[in-house]
Amino acid sequence: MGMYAILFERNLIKIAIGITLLEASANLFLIVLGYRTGGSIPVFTLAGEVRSMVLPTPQALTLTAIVIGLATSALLLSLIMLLYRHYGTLDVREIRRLRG
Amino acid sequence: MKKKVLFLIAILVVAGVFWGALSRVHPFGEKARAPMDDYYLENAQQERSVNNVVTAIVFDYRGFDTLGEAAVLFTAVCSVLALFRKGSEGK
Amino acid sequence: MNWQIHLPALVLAVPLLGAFASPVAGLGGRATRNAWMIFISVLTTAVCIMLWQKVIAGGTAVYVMGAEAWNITLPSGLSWPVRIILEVDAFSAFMAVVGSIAALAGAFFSLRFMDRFTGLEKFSALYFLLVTGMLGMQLTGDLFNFFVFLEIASVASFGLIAFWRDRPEAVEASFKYMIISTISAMFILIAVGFFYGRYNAVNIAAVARMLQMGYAEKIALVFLVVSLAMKCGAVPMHMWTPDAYAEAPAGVTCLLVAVSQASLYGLFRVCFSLYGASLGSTVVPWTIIVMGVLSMFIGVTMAVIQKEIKRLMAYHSVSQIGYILMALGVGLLALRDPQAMADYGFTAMKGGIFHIINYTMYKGLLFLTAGAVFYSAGSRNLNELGGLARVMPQTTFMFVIAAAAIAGLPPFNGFVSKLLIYQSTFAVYPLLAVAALVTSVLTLASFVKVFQTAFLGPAKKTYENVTEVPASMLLGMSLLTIVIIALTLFPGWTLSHLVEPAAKALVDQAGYISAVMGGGL
Amino acid sequence: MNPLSVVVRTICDVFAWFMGIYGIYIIIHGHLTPGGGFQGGAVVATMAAFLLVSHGGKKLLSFAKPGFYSGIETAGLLIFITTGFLGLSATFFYNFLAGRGGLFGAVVPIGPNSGILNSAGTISVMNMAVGLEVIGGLSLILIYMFKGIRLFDDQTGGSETGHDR
Repeated sequence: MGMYAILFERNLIKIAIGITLLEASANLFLIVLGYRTGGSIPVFTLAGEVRSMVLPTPQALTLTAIVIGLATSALLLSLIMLLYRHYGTLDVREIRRLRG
Repeated sequence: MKKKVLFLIAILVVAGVFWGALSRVHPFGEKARAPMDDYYLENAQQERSVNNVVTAIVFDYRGFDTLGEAAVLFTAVCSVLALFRKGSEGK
Repeated sequence: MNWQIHLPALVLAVPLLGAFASPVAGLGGRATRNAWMIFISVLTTAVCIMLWQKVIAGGTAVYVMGAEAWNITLPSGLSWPVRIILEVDAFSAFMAVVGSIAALAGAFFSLRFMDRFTGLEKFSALYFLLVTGMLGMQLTGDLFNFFVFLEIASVASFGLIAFWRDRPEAVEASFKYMIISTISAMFILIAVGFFYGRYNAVNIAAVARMLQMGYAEKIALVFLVVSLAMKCGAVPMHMWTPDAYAEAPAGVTCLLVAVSQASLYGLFRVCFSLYGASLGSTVVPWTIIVMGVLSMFIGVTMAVIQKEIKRLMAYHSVSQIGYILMALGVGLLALRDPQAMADYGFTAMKGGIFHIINYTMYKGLLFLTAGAVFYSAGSRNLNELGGLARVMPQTTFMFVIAAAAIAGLPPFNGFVSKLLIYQSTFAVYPLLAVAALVTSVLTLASFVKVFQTAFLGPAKKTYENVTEVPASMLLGMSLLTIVIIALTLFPGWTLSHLVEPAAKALVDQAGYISAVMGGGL
Repeated sequence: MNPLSVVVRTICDVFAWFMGIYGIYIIIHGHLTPGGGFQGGAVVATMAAFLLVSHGGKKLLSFAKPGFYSGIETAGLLIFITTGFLGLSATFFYNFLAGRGGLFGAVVPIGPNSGILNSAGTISVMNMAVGLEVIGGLSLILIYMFKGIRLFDDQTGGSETGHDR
C-alpha cells in the first residue's frame, strides 16, 4: 500500500502517508519476528511467575527505528510545507522545475 | 485504470514472494533458536542490574545505536530549525 | 592505559561531540563557530589517519562498545556477539581517510561560502552529523548500526541540501532525495529483519559465519543490493543525484560525494564480507557490472548535453560510480575462482579501489571549483560564463588539474586507475573495456567544453569585476589539489600502501569473520 | 493560531499537568517499567502540543522561549555523550555505575522483583538525558512548524484563524 501511494498519488501529503505506512510495516515486521507463544513482556518488575518472555532485541531495534521514522516524517512534513509555500500547490505534476 | 490493475498483480506477486521468504525464516510463535536474546534475558539483571530488559538493550548493550538515534532526532530538529529560520537570502 | 585502542570509537565520537556542541559554540559568535568547525574537522582527519596507520600496522581493529574491555567480542565462552562491535579493516580505514579528507576540504571551503546565510550553527551541526554518519557507515561491524548511521547521514543531507530554502529547486531536490533514500532505508531495515529472524544476530561477521544461502537470504540480498545501489546513485535510480548534487551548497556537495561512496562501501561490504563465497551464482556480479556499464553510459551522455556546470558534473559522478561498480563487480565475479582472481580479479579490485580515492578527490575538487565560480561570478550557466581564466587564475589551474584527472589523461592519477580497470575488464569481456574507453573519451569532451566556455574565451563585460575567491576557499581547494598531485606523482606508493591492503582486506572474508568470532570457532 | 474556547483551554490546563508528571514518571522509571527516555519525552512534548493548540503560540512562548528548549536539548545530548566518554576507562559507553553502590548503583535480585529505583547505573542517567533531549527537540519542532504556518499566512494574507480547525 505504501509503495502504491508513493508511486501513484499526486498529492504530496499522500506520498508522505505512503512513506509512513512503509515505515510502520517494516517496524511491524521486526516486532513480529520476536514473538513467542505465551510470552510475557521482558520486564522483571512485579512480573509474577514468568514462563517465557518474548525476545527483547526486536523491541529495542523497533524503538530505534520508530524514532528515526519520526524524525524523517517531521522533516518530510516541513519540506512539504516549504514546497507549498513556494509553489502554492501540493500537486507533484506542477512541481517540476528540475528536469533533465 | 490499467496501471492500477498491473500494480495490483505486482503487489500480489511481491506478497507471494514475501510469504515464501517469511515462512522459511522460522515458524511463527514457536520457541525459535535465539541464543542472543536468551543471553540478554538471563544476564541483563545480573550484569547491569536492570529490571527492564528492553531498556538494558537499548541503553547498554546497544547503547551506541541509541546515541545514533538521538543524533538522528537532533539532526531532524536542526534541519527543521534551519528550514524555518528567520530572514531570507534571496534566490 | 594505551589510548590508541580507543581510536575506532574516537573517530565517531569526535565529530558527534562537535555536532552536539556546535549550538553552544554558535553562541560565541562567528569566529568561535568557525574555529570550532575547523578544529573538529582537523581533529577528525587526524584521528582517521592515525586509525589507518594502526590498522595497516596491526591488522583489523575491533572495538566493542560498552564491554569491560575493548577486545571482548564474545562474552565468556559464547559463540555470538551481544554488543555493537566496530570493526575496522584496511578497506574501512581507507574509506574513512578518504572521506575525512573530503570533509576537511569541504569545511574550509564552507567557511566563506556560507557567509551569506543565517543559522550557521545549524549548518555546522548538520555538517558534522553528516561526517559522523559517513564514518559510522564505514566503520561499523553491525547491520542495524549501519542502518542507523545511514539514517543519520541521509537526514543530515536532506537538511543540508535544502539549506538554501528560499530556492524552490533546493527544497524540491531535497524532497526527491528524501523519498528515494527513505524507501531504500526501509528496504535495508526489512533485510536486517530477515537476517535477525533467521540467525538471531545482526553482527555482520556473526551472520556471515552462519550464512547458508536460502530463499530468505536471497530476498534479503536483493533488498540490500537494490537499496544501496539506489543510495549511491547507480543508474536505475539515479534521478536524485543531479538534483541533489547541483542544489546543495558546494562544500556540502564535496562531502555528499564521499557519502555516496559510503553507500558504495556498504554494497561491497555486503557482497564481499557478508555473502562472500556463498554468493553462489554469477547473477549478482553480472547485475552489478551491467548496472555499472549503464551508469557510465547514461551518466556521460546526459552530461554532454547539460548547460549548467554543477548538473554536468553531477551526471559525471553517476558515470564515475559506474566505473567503480564495474571494476568491483568484476572482482566479485572472480571471487570464487583463485585462478581468475590472480589473473584479473585482483587487478580489477585494485583499479576500483584506487578509483574510489581518485574519484572522491577530483570530483570534490570539481564541485568546489564550480562553487567558487558561482561564488564569484554569480552564475552556473555555461552559456553565460566566459573568460574567467583571466580573473580567477588559481581556480582555473585547479579546475584544469581536476578535469585532466577525471578524463584520465596519461600523467594523472585517473589514468592509472582507469588503466587497471581497462586491463582487467578486457580479460573478462572485451566489450566492457570498450564501453569504459568510450565513456572516458566522452568525459574528456565534455570537460573540454566546460573549460573552453567558462574559463577561456573573450572576457565578458559582466565579469570584469570578478575577483579570485577568498583565501580559506582556496585553501580547501588546494588541499584536494595537493592530494591529487601526490597521487599522480607516487602511484606506485599509493598502490602498494593504500590500495592493496584495502583490496586484500575486502577479499579476505575469513579474516573479517575471525577478527570478531575468534580464530578457532 | 488563536486560542480556542474557554472549555478547551481549562481542560487542557488541567490535563497538561498530569501529562507532564506522567511523562517525567516514565522517564525516571525507564529501567523498571516499560517506557524510557524517548517515550516519556514524547509524552511531555505532547503537553507542549496541547498548550500550543489550546492557548496559541504566544502563551507557550511567553512561558519559555525557543532558546530555552534548545538549551534543554543540547544539555541532554551533552550529558549523554559525556556519559559515553566517562566510560572510556574501559570502553566507550561502558556502564561504570551499575552494581557498584552509590549513585544508581544498587544491586537488584535476580528474577521477578518489585524494582529498586536506585539501580541500573548509567542507564538511568542516559534515560534522563535522552528524555531531556526529546522534550526539547520535539517541542522545538512543534514550535517551529507552527511558526512556519504563521510565516505562510503572512505571505498569502490569510487570516490567522484559518487554521484553527
